[in-house]
Amino acid sequence: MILEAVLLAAGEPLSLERLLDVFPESERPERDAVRKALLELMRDYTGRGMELIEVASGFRLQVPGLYSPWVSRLWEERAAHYSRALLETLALIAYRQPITRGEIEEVRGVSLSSSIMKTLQERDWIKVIGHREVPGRPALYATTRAFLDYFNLKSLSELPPLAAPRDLDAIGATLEQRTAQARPQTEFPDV
Amino acid sequence: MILEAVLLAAGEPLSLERLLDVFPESERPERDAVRKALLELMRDYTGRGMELIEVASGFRLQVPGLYSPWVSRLWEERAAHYSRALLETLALIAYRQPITRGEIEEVRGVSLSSSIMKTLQERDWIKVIGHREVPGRPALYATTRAFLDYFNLKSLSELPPLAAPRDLDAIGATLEQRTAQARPQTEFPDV
Amino acid sequence: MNAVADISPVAKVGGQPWARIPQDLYIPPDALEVFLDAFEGPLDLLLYLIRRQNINILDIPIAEITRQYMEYLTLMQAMRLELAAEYLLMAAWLAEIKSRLLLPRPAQAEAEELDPRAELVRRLQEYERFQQAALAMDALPRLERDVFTASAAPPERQIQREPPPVSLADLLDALREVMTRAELFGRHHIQQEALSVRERMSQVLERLDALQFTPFTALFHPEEGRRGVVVTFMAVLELLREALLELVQVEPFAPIHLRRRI
Repeated sequence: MILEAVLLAAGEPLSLERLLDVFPESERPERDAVRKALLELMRDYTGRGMELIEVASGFRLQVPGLYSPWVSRLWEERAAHYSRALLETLALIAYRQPITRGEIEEVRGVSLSSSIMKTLQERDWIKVIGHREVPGRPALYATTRAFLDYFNLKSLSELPPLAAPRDLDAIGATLEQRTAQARPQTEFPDV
Repeated sequence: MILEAVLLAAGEPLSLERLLDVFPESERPERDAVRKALLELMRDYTGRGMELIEVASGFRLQVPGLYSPWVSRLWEERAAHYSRALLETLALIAYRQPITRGEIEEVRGVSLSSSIMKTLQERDWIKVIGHREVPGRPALYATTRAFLDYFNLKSLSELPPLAAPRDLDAIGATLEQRTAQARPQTEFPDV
Repeated sequence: MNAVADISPVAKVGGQPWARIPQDLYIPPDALEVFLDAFEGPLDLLLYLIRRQNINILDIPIAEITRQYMEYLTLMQAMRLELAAEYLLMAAWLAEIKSRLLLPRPAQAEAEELDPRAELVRRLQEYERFQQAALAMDALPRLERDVFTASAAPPERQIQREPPPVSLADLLDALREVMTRAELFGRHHIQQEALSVRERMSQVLERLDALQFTPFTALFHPEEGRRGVVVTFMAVLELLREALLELVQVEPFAPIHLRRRI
């Protein structure tokens, strides 16, 4: 119950360390005991108006998605809808980190507006983690813990899998093959 | 459960009207039904990490005062380090007491911020024991019993002797050694 | 790979989602701008054109796609939309691929040279992967949209500030520093003094009252022994020297009284 109270009062994910720290040293339970109690809480909440989940920065009590139709009606404002440009940029940073702005532009085929990078940084979803040692020393971007928390993820490995890439040679070979097959009918098949 | 979810997500008191509003008109329950459900929730929470109470602006979930000792520790400021200026000031007061602020400033060669003296007084390590009879009647500071207790000293004479700065290095080394030997189990002896 | 699948509406016109553009390319003029705005650049536009025809990227009909692409560009220009340089660059690239495919290739070059479409296909596929990833990410349960942090009002907060720990070594360290500095600048000469005397000075001062006199003898504690008495005596002398004490003796051999100087 102490854990429940503390998690509710915190209103943010709490790491196991922070949960342990709420106990005075003399009464501090074992890590494993706390972990076990959390697992029990997780089970207890089945079918309730809240659930306990583990995200990147720790344990969080949250209202399950099941209730979002009602909860959303609480606020006039609809949850922020993010543009495709922003989501694509975020996806590139998430899957390809660390990545430079130039590399994002290269894949998307368009220049990247500064406002997107600014929004992502303001939301604390991405951060500069270094610079690539090439002329101009472009900043290298990576996602943050807050990004994982926001998307209900424990780690990057929980991101939906990315479709398998095909390398240029394979593409070339397939193209040749298809063109060869297509040739008997038309002289310039697609061209 | 919807009520619970909505109250948890809101994080603020919700009036009966707002609670009713989360239901689409076609499915909106009766006021009395909602009121009854809230009363049931109140009962359900007995002994839990949260309680449902009615305040002026509606119904609010809150963490019972019972848990305040643990919850408060969440926001406890992590022990930072005292500034060099503060430690120097404390050292001067310990070794040169009774001493005025002006005298501390003279030795340190810089003016002394009031916050340092305030911090030291709040910590109950120093106190004003009189005033020097010179114009302005500056306060004379001395260390307290609590200061001695904190540093495990029976009296000031147990402080390492004040010697030429060169010798202080040697004393420091010995002291560190001794402290390390005395408390092999703790990593950061606080004496 | 079936690229068509479920594509999200590319634009909304009058509240109606436009999943695809009418085949004859007729678009209400006021909607065109909205529609074109929906493209995230030339790759996106190309992918749209490919999907619209239900073609596999690998079967990309360069001539036809190039023609359609140019039509859009013309439309955009007719609308006086400012065309991003990337669109024109892509147009040039498409034209180049087309011409290379039309040219007969020498037999020996064929082995080394990749299909001219390969790089375009690679880029289209690469972009498509991340388009899909963005969609998948958008579908993840998201805080503030799908799930909400559960919170309850915290109880009355007792703000506790744990003061930082200090070690004696820290203190000595600080002293060493300040002394070294003082010596360096010759500001102040710190003379050596028995600490016990300074401590006793504090104790004596505390003990004394500013209004009432305290008997001199009351300051001495025989149980402290000879050494203690000497320390107290030295402390009193030092306090007198620093003019912190007032010493009164009414007549010779009468009891000595002390009081703090006001």
